[in-house]
Amino acid sequence: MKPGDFVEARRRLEEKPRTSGEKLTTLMDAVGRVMDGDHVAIGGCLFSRTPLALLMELLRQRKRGLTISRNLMCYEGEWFMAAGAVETIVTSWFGIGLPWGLSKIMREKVEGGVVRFEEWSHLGLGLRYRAAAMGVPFLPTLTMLGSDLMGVTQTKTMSCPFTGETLCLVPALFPDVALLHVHRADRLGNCVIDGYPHMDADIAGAATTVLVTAEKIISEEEVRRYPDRTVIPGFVVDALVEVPYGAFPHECYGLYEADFTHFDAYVAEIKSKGIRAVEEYLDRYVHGAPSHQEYLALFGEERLARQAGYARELVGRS
Amino acid sequence: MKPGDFVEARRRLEEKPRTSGEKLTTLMDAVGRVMDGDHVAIGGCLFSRTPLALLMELLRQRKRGLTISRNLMCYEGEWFMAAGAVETIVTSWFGIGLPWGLSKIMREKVEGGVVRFEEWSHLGLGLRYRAAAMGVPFLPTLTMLGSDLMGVTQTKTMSCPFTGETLCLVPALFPDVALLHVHRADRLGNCVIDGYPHMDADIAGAATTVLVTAEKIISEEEVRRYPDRTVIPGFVVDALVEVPYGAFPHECYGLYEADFTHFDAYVAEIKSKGIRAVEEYLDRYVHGAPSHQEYLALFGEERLARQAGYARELVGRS
Amino acid sequence: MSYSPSELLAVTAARQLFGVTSVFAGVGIPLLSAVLAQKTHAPGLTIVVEGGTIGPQILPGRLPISTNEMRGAYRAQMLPGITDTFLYAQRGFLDVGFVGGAQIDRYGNLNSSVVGPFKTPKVRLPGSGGANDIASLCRQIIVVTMHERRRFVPKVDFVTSPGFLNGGDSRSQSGLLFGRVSRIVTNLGILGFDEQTKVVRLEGLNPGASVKEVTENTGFDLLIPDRIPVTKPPQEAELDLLRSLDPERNFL
Amino acid sequence: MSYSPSELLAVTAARQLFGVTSVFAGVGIPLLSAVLAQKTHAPGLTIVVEGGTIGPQILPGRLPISTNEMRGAYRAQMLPGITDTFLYAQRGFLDVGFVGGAQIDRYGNLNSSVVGPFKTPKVRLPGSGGANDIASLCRQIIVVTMHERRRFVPKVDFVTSPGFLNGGDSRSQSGLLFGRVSRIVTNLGILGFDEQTKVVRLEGLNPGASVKEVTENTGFDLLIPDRIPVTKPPQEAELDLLRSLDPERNFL
Repeated sequence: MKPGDFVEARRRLEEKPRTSGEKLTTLMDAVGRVMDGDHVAIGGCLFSRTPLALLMELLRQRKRGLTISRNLMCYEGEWFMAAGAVETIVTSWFGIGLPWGLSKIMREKVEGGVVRFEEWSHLGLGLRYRAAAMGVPFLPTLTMLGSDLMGVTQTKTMSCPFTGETLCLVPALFPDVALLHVHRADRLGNCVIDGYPHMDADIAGAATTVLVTAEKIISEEEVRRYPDRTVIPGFVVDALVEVPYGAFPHECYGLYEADFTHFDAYVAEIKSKGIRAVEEYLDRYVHGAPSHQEYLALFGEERLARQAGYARELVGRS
Repeated sequence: MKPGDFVEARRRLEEKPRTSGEKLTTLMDAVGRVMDGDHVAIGGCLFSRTPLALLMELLRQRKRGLTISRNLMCYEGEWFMAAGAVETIVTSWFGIGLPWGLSKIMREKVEGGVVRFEEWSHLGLGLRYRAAAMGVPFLPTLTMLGSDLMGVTQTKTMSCPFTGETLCLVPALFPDVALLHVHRADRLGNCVIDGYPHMDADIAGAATTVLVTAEKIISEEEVRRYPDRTVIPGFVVDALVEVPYGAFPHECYGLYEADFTHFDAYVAEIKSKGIRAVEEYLDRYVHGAPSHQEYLALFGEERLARQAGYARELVGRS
Repeated sequence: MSYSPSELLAVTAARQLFGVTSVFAGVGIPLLSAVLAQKTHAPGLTIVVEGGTIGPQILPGRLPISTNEMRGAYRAQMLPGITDTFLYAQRGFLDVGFVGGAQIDRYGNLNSSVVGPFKTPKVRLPGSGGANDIASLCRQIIVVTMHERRRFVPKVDFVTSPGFLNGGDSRSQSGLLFGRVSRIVTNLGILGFDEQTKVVRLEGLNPGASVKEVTENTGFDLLIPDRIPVTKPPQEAELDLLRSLDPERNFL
Repeated sequence: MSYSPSELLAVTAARQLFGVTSVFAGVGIPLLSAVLAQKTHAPGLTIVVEGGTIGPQILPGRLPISTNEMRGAYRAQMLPGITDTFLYAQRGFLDVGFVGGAQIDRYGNLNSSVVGPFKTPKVRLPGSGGANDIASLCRQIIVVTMHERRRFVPKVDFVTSPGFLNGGDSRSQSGLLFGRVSRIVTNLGILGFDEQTKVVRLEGLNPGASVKEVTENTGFDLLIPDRIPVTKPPQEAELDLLRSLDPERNFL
């Protein structure tokens, strides 16, 4: 969709069959709604609450020509590059973290001109999702002004009609699909997130189709008992799947910490084998494990329990 | 401040002595920061979480020439009119509710040209506070377009630089002072609200000076145990006072329901005596009760307990 | 069986919500109608109240008086901020908006601001509240009002909430690209609008009401088609439910 | 007593936070410095991390690797969304922003996007993340970086995060009305900027460092005043604290 095209975005929302009813389904059915060439926005942030179960199903279904956006893109971006599934990455930062250095795969694909890297500032991208969730074509900001990011993005500058000052306008970003992983949801799609909410609520409001995995499906009764904990209303959600450890080995606040040793091994393989390491990784963890339970089995109970223990320590629930 | 003047607004914030320390003080000291002629924004909504203890202290200190803004203005607006303390009311709606009819006092003052009534749509005013809290001069919206509200407010229309569509721009509203009542806060000013948050967080971020009353002061430890419940950070708050039943006879979600019988009596008096009824009300409840404890004593323990019971029923905590 | 004009209004309004998934409803008759619909033919209906409550269930006998109180948030599914609640409508998530007003004109524009000039009003009314926003942003706007000549005026003194403005395509010309007033539901019948001119047209008569009664209670010339269907009278079950919600008849 | 260049850098950076109430800090040395300051001369310091955590207290030995993880949110006071966290900076609530970059030029501009042309980069770097936002929105920006000739270039290949842009008043001319780069803290010393031209100027030397060493490690001509104060060497207490935070020396 054209950046900022709030008219077309609302039309698509209105044309969509809507229901305030049941949203529960399977990963396969949920992800089946993604089309080749779609813009897929990914919730969470870097290695926090990444909707890995949904992303892996997206790879299993071998979608092509995707644009994927995320405020901080972790190695899931490398997966889609290695699978030849992505044409454009929209993000403010790409990598895993300082200890793991630059992304070898990303450098190869972007420097080689195979994949487009569209860079925004962190807030700039956040405001794009927010503008979309608000149903407006743009939001004004001071961020990015004067920097070279202005020249490589679809931002515009304007003279403020109230003050005459120069403003940066970031166009609303309306993804075709949003993939989110949350802590809890009821079968109607009312979602609860513990800890930092990242940009998930804005991404959900911005997208035409919203696919959610939840660590746990809770009763409608529990949602109604604590309505001030709901951050995404059911009428925004199209499909919902219960997937415990749905972000593992990334973290889910309060439930399990990211498994850094897994990141070490993943990066070490790439250092020695390059992109073939990623292909082998996908063969083993994605295509070799058709269900999320089979995927988790590759890590083993013990590892999951250990990471859950770390999480409890860090949120003082131990 | 000129509508939308985000530059001046940020300057005032930067010039203000700031601290990340102790915010606890007395009602008298807190409200002493309000100057004659200030724009005072009121938190809560209609008869929910109205910062009555702060508002009554404002009347005791006999401030003059005020502009007061609130998304839905309840009878506190009548108080400031009767006291001759307010020149302009900025709101989307003024009254108590259907059963009590039109505000006789407001009609008298506004129809008589004594007080200016600046009307916005509910969302329009909400976006003005939000723009200010975001530190931008305006926000774009579709609301109010085509209506006569456009002609009586400082909105502007623009042609969208991305889509060419007509947009309404509402200018940021930067109050001099914000008055808020919340459920809990620690001594550093980190605030927690249960139930509907109304517009309090935006109003806090929009104002130069933020005065808060809390039903209960909680430990810093409790704030740190549930950081995802904090809705206003300490660095936004200037003064904090612990005032149980600080919104009574208005409601505080989960703690006490609004006392409609009190509204009945208040309005009945006005029906028979007109504005003198409000003056007598202020003499008794505001000037006649120098402290909030003395004020609450006029209602009596029993009534407070009854309203608290109703609240527990309604939030299913009984 | 007998029923009051407001009961008739509430039942007729409730029936407009068949197949609707979400309704943005003000307190009073609109909310009563929404709850009635939810308990009868629209079980999946999500009620949204502007004070920032999504999916509440009303406790019989404890009807909210305002849009933002615990009665209106009873067993709600979400309590977003007020601004965010309206933004869901601006984004296009909310199907139907129920609104009313002190005056309504031949193009469905509503006035709840002033009688007389805005700066020197004869009567200063409470104001828009969320009425303007609901009428501007929801997909479909349904006006729910008692049918009185003083309300149905040729031209409202002040357009608080936009209907079709000056008729024709003037609404979309103003920038309101979405939403339209589909119906005006009154105690006398159901009104719609001419597709081209957007002038009010009588489209249904409530049992017992006559065209004459409608025209006498309408302060402007409305379009009267040759055949006008008569609406089904309120059923006992509907009235029983309605009365159980408001036993003290605060709104009925 | 002995210390590593990065320890020296962390201690020097921490001392910049005297009297500061809030600091927007990235992970690594900047966060370590902020925690050190908090535990010594700036007890009231509120640390803000861009992943959306306000007021965290770092658990020694459990330093966060990213800006958004439980280690970085340990005992935090608030966890707003990421966008809202940056908006607090845009509104003017956040005093100091700690930033770094792969390249920095004579006007304090930072590059963390590309080496070479943007569309056909020689090296595609991770990108801005929140660096651009912190450098654009905080009241005062302090650059924390190792002092290496390859980093200190005459002109950055790409301005990811604005310093003084082309010098003079070009920063405010661009619309960045607030915030300024006040200092560049390195392992060799402290750099400031000429009031008029906004060109980098040497303002302090760390113990053991010489003007020669600074100029040799700076890829452009920086201003060298006649008298250059020497900073106080890291104290044992500071180093002990620092090392207790990062016992495995992941960042030190």
